[in-house]
Amino acid sequence: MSFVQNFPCFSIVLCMVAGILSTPMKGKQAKNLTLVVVTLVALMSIATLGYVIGTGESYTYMMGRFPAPWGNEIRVGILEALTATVFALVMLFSLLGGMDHVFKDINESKINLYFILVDLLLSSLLAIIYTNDLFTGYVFVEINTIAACGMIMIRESGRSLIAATRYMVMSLIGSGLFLISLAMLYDITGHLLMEDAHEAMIRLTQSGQYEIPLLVIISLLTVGLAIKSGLYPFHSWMPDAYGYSTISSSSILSSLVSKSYIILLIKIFYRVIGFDTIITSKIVNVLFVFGLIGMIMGSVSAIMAKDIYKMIAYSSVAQIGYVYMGIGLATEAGMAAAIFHILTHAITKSLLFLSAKGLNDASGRKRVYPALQGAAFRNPLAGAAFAVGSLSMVGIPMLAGFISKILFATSALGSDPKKVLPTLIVLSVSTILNAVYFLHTVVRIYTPVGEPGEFKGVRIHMAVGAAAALFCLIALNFVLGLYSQPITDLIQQGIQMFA
Amino acid sequence: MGPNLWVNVEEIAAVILFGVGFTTLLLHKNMIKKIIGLNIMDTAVYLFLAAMGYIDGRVAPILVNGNTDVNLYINPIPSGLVLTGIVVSVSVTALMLSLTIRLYRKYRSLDIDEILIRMQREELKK
Amino acid sequence: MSSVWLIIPVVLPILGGALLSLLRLPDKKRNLFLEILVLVNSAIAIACICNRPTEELILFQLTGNLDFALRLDGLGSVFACLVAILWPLATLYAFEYMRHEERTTSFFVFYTMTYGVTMGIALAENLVTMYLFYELLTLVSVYLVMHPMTKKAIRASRTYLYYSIGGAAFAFISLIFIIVLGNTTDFTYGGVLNLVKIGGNTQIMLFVYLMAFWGFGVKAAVFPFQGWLPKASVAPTPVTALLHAVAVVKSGAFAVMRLTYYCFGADFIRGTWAHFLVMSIAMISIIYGSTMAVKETHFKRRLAFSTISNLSYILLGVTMMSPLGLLAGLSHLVFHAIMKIGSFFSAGAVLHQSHKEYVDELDGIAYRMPVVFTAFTVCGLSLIGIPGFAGFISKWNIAAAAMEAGRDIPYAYAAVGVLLYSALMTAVYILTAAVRAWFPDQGSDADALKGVQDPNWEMKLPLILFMVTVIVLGLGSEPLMEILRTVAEGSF
Amino acid sequence: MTVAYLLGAAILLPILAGFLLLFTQGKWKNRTVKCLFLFLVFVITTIFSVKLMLVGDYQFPLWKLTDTLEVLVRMDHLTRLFLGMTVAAWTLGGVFAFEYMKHEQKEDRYFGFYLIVLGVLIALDHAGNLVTLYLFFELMTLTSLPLVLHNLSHEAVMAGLKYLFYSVAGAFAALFGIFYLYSHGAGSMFAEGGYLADISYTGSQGMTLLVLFLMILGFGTKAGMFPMHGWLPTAHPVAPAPASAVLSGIITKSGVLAIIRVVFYTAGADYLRGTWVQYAWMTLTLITVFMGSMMAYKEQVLKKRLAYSTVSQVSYILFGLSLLNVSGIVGALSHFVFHSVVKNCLFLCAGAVIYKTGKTMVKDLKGIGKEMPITMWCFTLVSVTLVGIPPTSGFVSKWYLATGSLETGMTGYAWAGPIILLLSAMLTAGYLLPVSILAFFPGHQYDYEQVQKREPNLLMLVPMGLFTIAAVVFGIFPGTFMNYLQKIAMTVL
Repeated sequence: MSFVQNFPCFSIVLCMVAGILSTPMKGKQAKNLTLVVVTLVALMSIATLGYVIGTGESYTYMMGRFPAPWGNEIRVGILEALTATVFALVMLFSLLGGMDHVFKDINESKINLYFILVDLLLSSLLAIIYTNDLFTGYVFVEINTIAACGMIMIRESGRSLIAATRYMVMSLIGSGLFLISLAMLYDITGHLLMEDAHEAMIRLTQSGQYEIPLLVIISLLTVGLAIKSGLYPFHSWMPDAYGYSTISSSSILSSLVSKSYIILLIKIFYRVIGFDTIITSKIVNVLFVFGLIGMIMGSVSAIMAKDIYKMIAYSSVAQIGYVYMGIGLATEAGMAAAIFHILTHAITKSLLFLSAKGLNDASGRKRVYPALQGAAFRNPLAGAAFAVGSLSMVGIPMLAGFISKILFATSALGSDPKKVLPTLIVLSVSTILNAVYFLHTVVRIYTPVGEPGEFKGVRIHMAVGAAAALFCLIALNFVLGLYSQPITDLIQQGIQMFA
Repeated sequence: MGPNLWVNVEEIAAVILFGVGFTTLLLHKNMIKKIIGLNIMDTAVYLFLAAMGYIDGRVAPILVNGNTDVNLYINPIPSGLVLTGIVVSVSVTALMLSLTIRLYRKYRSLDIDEILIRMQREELKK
Repeated sequence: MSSVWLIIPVVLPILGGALLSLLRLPDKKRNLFLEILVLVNSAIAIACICNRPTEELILFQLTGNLDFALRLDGLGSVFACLVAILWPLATLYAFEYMRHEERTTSFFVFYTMTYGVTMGIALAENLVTMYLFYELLTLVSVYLVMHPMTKKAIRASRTYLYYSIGGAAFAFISLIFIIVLGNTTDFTYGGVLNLVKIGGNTQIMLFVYLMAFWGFGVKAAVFPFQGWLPKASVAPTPVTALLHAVAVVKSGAFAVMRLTYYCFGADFIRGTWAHFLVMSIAMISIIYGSTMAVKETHFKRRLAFSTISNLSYILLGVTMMSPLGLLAGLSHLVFHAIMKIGSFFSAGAVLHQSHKEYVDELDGIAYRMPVVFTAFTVCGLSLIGIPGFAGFISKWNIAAAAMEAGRDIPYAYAAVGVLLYSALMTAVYILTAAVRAWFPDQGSDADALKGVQDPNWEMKLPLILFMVTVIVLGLGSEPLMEILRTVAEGSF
Repeated sequence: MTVAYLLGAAILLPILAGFLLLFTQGKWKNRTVKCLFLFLVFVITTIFSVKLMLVGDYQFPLWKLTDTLEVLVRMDHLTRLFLGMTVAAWTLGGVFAFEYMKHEQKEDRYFGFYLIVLGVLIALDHAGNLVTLYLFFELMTLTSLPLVLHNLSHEAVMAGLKYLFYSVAGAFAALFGIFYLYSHGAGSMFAEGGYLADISYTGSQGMTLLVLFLMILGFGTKAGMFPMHGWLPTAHPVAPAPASAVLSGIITKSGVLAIIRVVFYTAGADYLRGTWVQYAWMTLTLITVFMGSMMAYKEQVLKKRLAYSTVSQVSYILFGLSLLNVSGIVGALSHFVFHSVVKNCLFLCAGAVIYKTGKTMVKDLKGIGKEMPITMWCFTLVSVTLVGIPPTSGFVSKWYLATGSLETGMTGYAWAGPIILLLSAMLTAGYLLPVSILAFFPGHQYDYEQVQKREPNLLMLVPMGLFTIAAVVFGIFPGTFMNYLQKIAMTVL
């Protein structure tokens, strides 16, 4: 057994330990520790990814002393390692990008608490990605929820408290549904480990037993996770949660947390229930329809939104719609597109949130559009970053968003003929809507203020870390946009490893 | 159907309870009631799990007299799951309660609609 | 010539523009720098066209069969050559025009970048690359529209942005279909569709073609997506002239040509319902544009409406779905560029020298600005299609193509009728302006134009050159037509 | 290729001279020198033209517009006829203008465009195929526009625009036909007798007839044919008198030339004979003839009256053509020549009156014959010619027209034609002769004491006199000329 194989486990544990260690620390120390840990996790994930690509096959890693089918396992394949890598990197950049705001927004005595939550969140994200055990998945989903909720409410403003409450209630409903579906799944299969459950599932489907309970399970499971990831119409908590927490939290929440549930869902689809069963159950069609509606309605809400964060938050609703639409296409290519979009969205949305904050700083912390006029001149880097992020979201070639769009569209062509035109047309319409709100904002921030206004002479220089984070995210966007082939290949291989 | 219904009485109770809890959590305005709903929902799942793990005529999976015959004991895993679940639900409940307390301190209300109204009023004042 | 050279016309202006934004040169030096840059770039571009490298140049590999690649073929050469010739002149004109404006450096940065991007469209080897440059064109040119930074300009730029991006979004659908259902994504004369793969989905493909026609057509201002063009005429004249008469709108028309003849293939579309529909769209746009132009009294907006109708002339030629149609489209692409840039520059010169914006303020101005108005009159007559001027040749070609198509599809005869109707309207909106300028009513106020005179040589030189070209091409365009014919038959 | 150079010189000399004049507006200090220069240009152009007419028939491409379109020139009898008429009328009109334009502003511009139009017309007369015809037709419209709106009054500018838009619209209707014919293998060059009946022509008959009708209608706009006649009564009177003269006398005839080229040299008379096109065309011309004379009869402004008269008279010509037989063509061609001469003269006379007295209304002309006897004698003589009282030239042409009409044997039309011609002749008498009567017999209220001689000088009298003599001489000795026309008519059928 290679030493690298331990890394996933290490990284999960490392995060937890770091969380515990941070408890007595001061804010600054906790911050440094967290940054180191996140970096380490990123490095380890890269190493794992390299290892998995090298061997070309996935491996399971036994947690504790009991072997399957009783013990607990994690499983590492290309997709898991890739997701973990991107998540850790985005986490790192988000933290760096919003670091000064963390210290500004949060009561000094609670800063270490924030980093504890970050550590916990990362560990739970990694666990959700890697786990091979359904119930472990559930437990970490809850931990994830708690940590995320903490990250929202730690700012302790009225808005963030309410946002946290709403978020919590919706999440709990989701996880309740998820839990009951797991319980039922366990009931009919008798297993919690994914492989074993899958084998039992194959036997069940072949014998034709438990058809209705199976349908109920799939529905509950999907609905539960869809609620948690904020699929339209379960998105009501998103704008407030993203709009009123400290910027690192917004960035992390929107790019990672909601996506981790989707990853889990895809994993369960493939590894437990079996993709063919999912297709025959028609649940994908439901996802498809809601995905399409989400793509449009999210964008429409974003157009109506009056402040920039809410706009970005609503855009997330639309983007999650894209992902579910990809899943709903019910083809491997569609799934690959969805996963690619998860990555694209992770790097782009964090870029947007961070740069929006930069622009907001340059406009006297006002978040409404009129105040943002000319902000790009007062904070050039943030302006450029916002422009790149927007263009990527709109799907301008050379940027990551374009590749997702191409992948979605090409996979649509390979799917059910009835879905081809709706997908393509909604894709186009949604692109236009995206253009309407994103490019409107871009034009706005690049419009000079006519007469010397209140921000005359204001020029924001971003902190080194934040600037570096923005640079890296921009670079990642271009990398995904120009050299997407390796990544899409990896995703394809990863999906094949699932099966 | 009849006999099956009787055999699965616990599961049926669990599902009904789940529904009750779910509805309460989703629809009730009062924070405390929401939390109660949450707990009912979780408990329903535990009941479900425990009922599944129970096998008539067997004993709890605690070694008695060093007898390791598998057929003597009920399935231990659901019990383990229930325990884990309880821990999770306790922590979630705690978090919810703490949130409620903070909200109450700030807005002097437990009604979520009321809280929203007050918050908006407050923001307008600024 | 090695195909590596192809990258230069595309990248040099973009880099040059970027460099300019860093250098912050004083105006005079900047102008010199820019003019040299643009001239060198044009020279390289024309050298490339003369010694055509045959192989492609791959810039990036996107995914499996998708790459960003450049190649120079006949159609691209025509467009590239047109752009390469017009840009230095337009830049020269812009120096003088922009002298009294603010933020000139950033203006010229984007202006120059647009050159590179337009070249990119001309040189793109496949649909993906063209799509890339098409989107980039929107982005770099949107600043130029909003440059005056007035509320109106910003609103116009936003409209322009939405329309263009929206159009591209629909064109994107065709891109996908070509990728999936084509033999290759590279432009190939006669189309790349794989009929086996399409199977029974011909109707869907036609629908997709229609969407793409509209999508790319947005830039060419086809009905009902023409709204942005008149609004965008708030931009400084060099922009309106060059972009909205040459670069941007012609890119749209060029893209439609690529789409029709090099992706879907004219044979695939000929005679189908989609064919009828696109023809009708072009006709409606022509009628709409020329009628609105008559109604409009704002000088530049009138020309913008005229552009709408003239662009659809090109598209009308293209929609004849025959080599003759492509020839017609191409010749009007070239000629319209020259005459419209000439007339816009005249309008700009009027605006610049006298601040007159409306047609009814032009009484007698021709005697104050004889050079400008001679140029305007010549270009205008050419627009009408008076024989002896370039416009007649291209209209002749369009009509000939329509007549040829009319043998199988009698509907195409209507195109000729539309053409003539529009020519009449063109006569009305051009000549009312020209007659006013040359032959003012006796009662008109002569003092209103006191002190107005011809602009300096930087503005006059391009105008004179355009005027001469219009006449020369109108009287003898045999060599040009021979080249265009070979291009249109796909054998260049 | 000396003919080509000669032709080029004949076309370019007036055009270049015109441009020279335009560019040196207001810089000619000595008016006499300018007039001499102009006269020289007229004379040299005339000499060139006459030399060209004597070279004999020729036909060659001048240059190529595109790889498929070429500019073709052609000299045949028709060209000679039109060319000769054009040059003569232009020179005389020019000489008249030397004096007349003294009281107008910006005469340099007038003469500049006057010369340019001359060059264009020479080229138009030479047109050897449809594209060339169309090319110079459009150029003629544009370059003659400044003549119409010369005095820049609001009325004149509006009239100019009306002229322009009618002409352009008509030309475009014709262009449609040209497009059609070209794309179906016709249109390469004119040929006597037409060639649409040839096998190489691929157009369908129904469509071809339609486009031919459109072409007749379109080119007929220039000739003031109903329903596209509206511009003519507006545009001709507002121009300076010498311009009105050539507009009415020559430029309207270029529409006739174009129609002849289309009908007899492209389509062929046989192709049209008996089709609906012939009937429709004939009907239109008859309507125009009648309506034009009615309007003229009602009109009180002298120049407008003359303009309406033009509407009616030019349609005589078109009517003759529409008969599609020898007599009709002979009648048409002779009427073309006679009407040109007469109408030029009439407008010049009217111009002379305006120049000397400023009177424009018919009722103001009382007794003018006592003040300007020579002018009014000219006026009267040519009026009589136009009415068609034997033995004047007008009679000859109308005789042929009537014979031609009867020869066709078309039910109804064969008789309707002569009747309407007769009616119109009576109306013509009704609107022209009262002017003379009023001028010479002012009635007893007229105060003979007040009479002062206001005869214009020779520059005006000579052109008028020459036109009058021509009109009378043609009428008295039509023989050779008519034979010549007969020859032309035989070849084109």
